[in-house]
Amino acid sequence: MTHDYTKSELEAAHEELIDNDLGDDGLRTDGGAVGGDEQSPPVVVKIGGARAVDPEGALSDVAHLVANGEDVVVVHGGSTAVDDTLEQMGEEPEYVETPGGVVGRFTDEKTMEVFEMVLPGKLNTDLVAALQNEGVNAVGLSGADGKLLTGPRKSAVKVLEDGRKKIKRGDHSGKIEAVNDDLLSTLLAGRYVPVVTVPMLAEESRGEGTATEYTPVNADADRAAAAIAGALGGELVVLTDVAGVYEDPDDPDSLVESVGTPAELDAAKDAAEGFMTKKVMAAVEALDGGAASVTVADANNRDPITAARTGHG
Amino acid sequence: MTHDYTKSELEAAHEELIDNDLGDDGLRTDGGAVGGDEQSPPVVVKIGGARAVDPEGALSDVAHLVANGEDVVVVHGGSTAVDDTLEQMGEEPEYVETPGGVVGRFTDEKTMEVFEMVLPGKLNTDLVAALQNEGVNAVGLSGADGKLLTGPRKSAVKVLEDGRKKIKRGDHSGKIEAVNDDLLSTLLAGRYVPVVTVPMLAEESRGEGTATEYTPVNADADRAAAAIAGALGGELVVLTDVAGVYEDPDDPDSLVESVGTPAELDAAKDAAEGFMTKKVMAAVEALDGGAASVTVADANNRDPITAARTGHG
Amino acid sequence: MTECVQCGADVTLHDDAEVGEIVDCTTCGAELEVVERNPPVLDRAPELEEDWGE
Amino acid sequence: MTECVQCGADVTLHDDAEVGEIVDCTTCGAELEVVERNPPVLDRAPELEEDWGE
Ligand SMILES: [Zn+2]
Ligand SMILES: [Zn+2]
Repeated sequence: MTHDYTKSELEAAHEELIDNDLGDDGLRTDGGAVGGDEQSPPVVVKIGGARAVDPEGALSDVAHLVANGEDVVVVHGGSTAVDDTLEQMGEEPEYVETPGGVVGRFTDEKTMEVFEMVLPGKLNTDLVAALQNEGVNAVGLSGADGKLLTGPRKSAVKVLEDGRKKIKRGDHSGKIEAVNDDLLSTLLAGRYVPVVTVPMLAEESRGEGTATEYTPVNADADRAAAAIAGALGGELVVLTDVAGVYEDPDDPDSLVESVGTPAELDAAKDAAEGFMTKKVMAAVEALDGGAASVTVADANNRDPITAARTGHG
Repeated sequence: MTHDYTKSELEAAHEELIDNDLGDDGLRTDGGAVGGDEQSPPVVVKIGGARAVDPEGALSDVAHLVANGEDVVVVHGGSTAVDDTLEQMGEEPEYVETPGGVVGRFTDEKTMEVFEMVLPGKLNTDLVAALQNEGVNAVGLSGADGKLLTGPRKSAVKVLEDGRKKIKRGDHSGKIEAVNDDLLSTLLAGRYVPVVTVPMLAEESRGEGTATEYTPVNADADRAAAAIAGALGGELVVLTDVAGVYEDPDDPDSLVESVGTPAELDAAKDAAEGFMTKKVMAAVEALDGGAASVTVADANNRDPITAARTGHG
Repeated sequence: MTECVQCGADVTLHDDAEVGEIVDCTTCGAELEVVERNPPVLDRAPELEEDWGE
Repeated sequence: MTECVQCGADVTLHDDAEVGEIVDCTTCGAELEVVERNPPVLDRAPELEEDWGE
């Protein structure tokens, strides 16, 4: 399920996103028909992290889909909530930059504990309850349950620190390479709606002739949604928290309303690129892996999922 | 599923426990044959909270049961871990005493957040991973998932404070009255091992003509195990952390090796009664609700579950 | 000074009675809850089981 | 002063090189990791994808 993205592939997809004016349309890419049975493919909905429990439009839209007899799987992240909780516990979230300029979280052991507390713990439980309140028979899962999401551990990362390239070891992170679609199908067949989050279960071998050991580690939730859509041959709908393009994705006031100078244009493109690159990568992975289609849409729309699927995003 | 315990019922059960020298035998009570099908009833194993992830004997014993083709459901608590995390976050765990002298946790809103972080979050995820490492295809669930454990909210409690009886409101607590056994059967039929913990989903009505609202709240994990065993007609095996009787259940050095004076005897009986009363109540509830049998046994035994079931506890 | 909601008998609240406190009616034995202090308002105390969570 | 593990050419470590730091061999371009400083020991730096978690 790996895919090497050339820079031109990413730039081409990125241009399409910007041209499509994300606020109104979604990026819609059809991967062609999957499977041949009469049932429509499941809908895999990726909800943003920070607002995982609040996106009321999205939650009632999930209820509509389910009421219409569709199979739905919800996937959520929650990076911001992890940072908040780390700070409440007197810990500093740790972020590092790759030599390529990509900024990401370094997940040490303490951070991994908090990660488990926040994602499968608080956010997933509250999201399941919120969906139950919408009449959706939600069942929460993490990648550990039934070995739902597995792959190799990635404990070393290449970082740029004080201008020097270094190897930083001890990252509790991994790459999703397999999905236990049987668990999802079992629950869907039982009329349940799986609500999935990370961590994943990383496989590490302790040496020749020893058994594989499984460890819960951090993995990207967008990639998890892509992997699940691929495994189920589903329609992936990615709801983004951003109504447009933010200069700083964590600052709602930095929404770039219009672009005047070339410098502003570059800054907007960089921000969009950093933010959307991961989503574009996830979209490509999903299609590569077998997803029926991928749509990226605005979480703030009324009925955002339905709108995205019918092209009225 | 409610049962009124008379003081003499509790005392009789308590005496039996003490006489049986819990360290060697288990309290074994057979409720009679349940069901009439050829399959043996599922085994519901309740693991103590603080050591939920560490009871290696118990985990490999679960693996033995599963390898022998038995259906197993694991249930766990984790009160001590909740206290530890509250303290890490600069919060004081709150305990109150009823007029009857029973001490219990008062779960305010902040405590409930931490509860969700610790039980379905950290402990459940780590226990699922530990079981996966024993070759057990564990799937973690809380009472919220698929509305697995539901019942009324109990937001008011009667407490003794400075010698006065008072009503304290705002408790995020509830009483388990129903179990979604379909979810458990669905997973068991798919060859998965459900690993269940609290919270439960409390049902509250907001008034005439309004829909029920579901809220995750604290519930006792022993009672959860009892309810599940009742609903499945299973054999309940409760593994306790205590090898004998502790004067102070949280102090491993206070193990009462022998009893010399009448005062020591009273203290030991009080400790045993306080600690075991909840377990005895849970045991009676389980049988009342339809469990095939209840065994309470020492978690420190090698193969504690197998030993308990064959009477070699 | 106020009335028991159950039997109507007089119930005296001591000076340091707190809101939420439970007083027993000395006439009929009913458990009453102090809803307000000044003026004193009593109500039937809820029947509560001694159930605890984790 | 030490050797590149890939091509054998001399590689000079600057004074403030840290353990875990990556240096590029100026002769063959291989990425080498500083395993130890005194005496300097280099190894092939691992090939790593830029994958991040949540
Ligand atoms: Zn009265
Ligand atoms: Zn070289």
